[in-house]
Amino acid sequence: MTTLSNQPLDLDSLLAETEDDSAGALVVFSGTIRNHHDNKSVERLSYTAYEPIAKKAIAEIEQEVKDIFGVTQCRIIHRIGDLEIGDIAIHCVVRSAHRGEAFEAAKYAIDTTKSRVPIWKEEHYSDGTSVFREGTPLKAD
Amino acid sequence: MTTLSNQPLDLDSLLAETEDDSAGALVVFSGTIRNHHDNKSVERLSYTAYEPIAKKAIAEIEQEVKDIFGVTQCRIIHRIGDLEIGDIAIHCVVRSAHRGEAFEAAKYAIDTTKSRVPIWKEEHYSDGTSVFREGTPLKAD
Amino acid sequence: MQAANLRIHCLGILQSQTGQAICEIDWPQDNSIETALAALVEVHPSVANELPRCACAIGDEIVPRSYQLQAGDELVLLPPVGGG
Amino acid sequence: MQAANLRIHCLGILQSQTGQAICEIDWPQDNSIETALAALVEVHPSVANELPRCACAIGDEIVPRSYQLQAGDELVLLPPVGGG
Repeated sequence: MTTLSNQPLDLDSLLAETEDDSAGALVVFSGTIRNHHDNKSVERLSYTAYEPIAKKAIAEIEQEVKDIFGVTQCRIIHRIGDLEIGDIAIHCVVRSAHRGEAFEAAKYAIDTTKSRVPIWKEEHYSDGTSVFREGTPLKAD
Repeated sequence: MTTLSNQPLDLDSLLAETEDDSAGALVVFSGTIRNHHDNKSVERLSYTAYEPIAKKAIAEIEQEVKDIFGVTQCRIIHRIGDLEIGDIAIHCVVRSAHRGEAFEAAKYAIDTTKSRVPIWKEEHYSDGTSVFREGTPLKAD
Repeated sequence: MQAANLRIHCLGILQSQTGQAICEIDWPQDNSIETALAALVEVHPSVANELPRCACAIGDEIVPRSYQLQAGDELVLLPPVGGG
Repeated sequence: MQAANLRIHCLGILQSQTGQAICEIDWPQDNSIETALAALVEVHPSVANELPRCACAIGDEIVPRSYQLQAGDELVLLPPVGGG
């Protein structure tokens, strides 16, 4: 199952992958590239990853989300490479019997992905400058 | 903008309607027909609505969600008629600059729609029986 | 006024209890919703349990039970809701 | 061992600070990551501020700084992360 991709992300295929007749609730979080950050005008973003650990970490988070929240499905996919305004950087898809845990689980999935997966984003501004966004230090296990 | 439909719901058109370059967070809640309820095997559901108030109430909730949570986009669409297992009964789409309020807003949107919009669901079970699901009394304003 | 009938729209479980989407009763002499509901229960006793939890609407407005029915009004009964 | 070089993969902001995806330094005599990082700072002083917040990895494992480098290891430096 794809967890990192350098191609535009396709939500439909993730929805198809997670189809589940026992699940009445579907929550999707998608992160898209917005046109501003801290009052600066953003032109594009470059995402890079350390793939060997990023793929493993995303798979672990998917399993952890299912274990902690008891949801039946959790899939996360992150795009890497150069993204334009409006492009989708990440999809998190959660399905469960009821909606309460689906919301909790999806929020945990994105929060944890942002803080535990070795992916970096460099923001390129309209004035020609670029900045790596402040991140969360990874911990040794 | 369509808030009630007797046709299969299309998420893509709702995503297109709400496109917003200032919004980095997208949260979607979708309710799908699941194959069981209270240990009974569900075969299909029929949704009915009192359309004059249902359409008005959904439009009010969309506005309320934007006002309360400061999110830039909120769209809700509910399907009515006969639905099979796996069919989508409702989509709630929220977009905002950041993800925290997007999750809160989407949860409020579905909770409020369930409790304030005159829509009823009748569950048809495999044993031939059917039941109107217990609901929330509407209040006079 | 009193010569007309009052049309009462029975939605959700009320439709299945009365077997009818619309019930007609004599126009209540005092124009009150309470009197109309009492008359509905006489014809369809099965709705008695549900009625206290129903909201009343005229057109696209929910109205309190103190609302005085006007000529041309059709009463809409909205049982407890639960879409999604 | 001491004859070989240690390859250090500089990711994210470290790559932009060093101008290189991979820096090579002399294999640390004591096989320690700390010694390797000190040598990296000598060549690329700009990474000094970032290094304390970086995690170290070998292959697909994050390792503590106490890890003893083995023949064939390449050190991967992971600055603070923030995808999404």
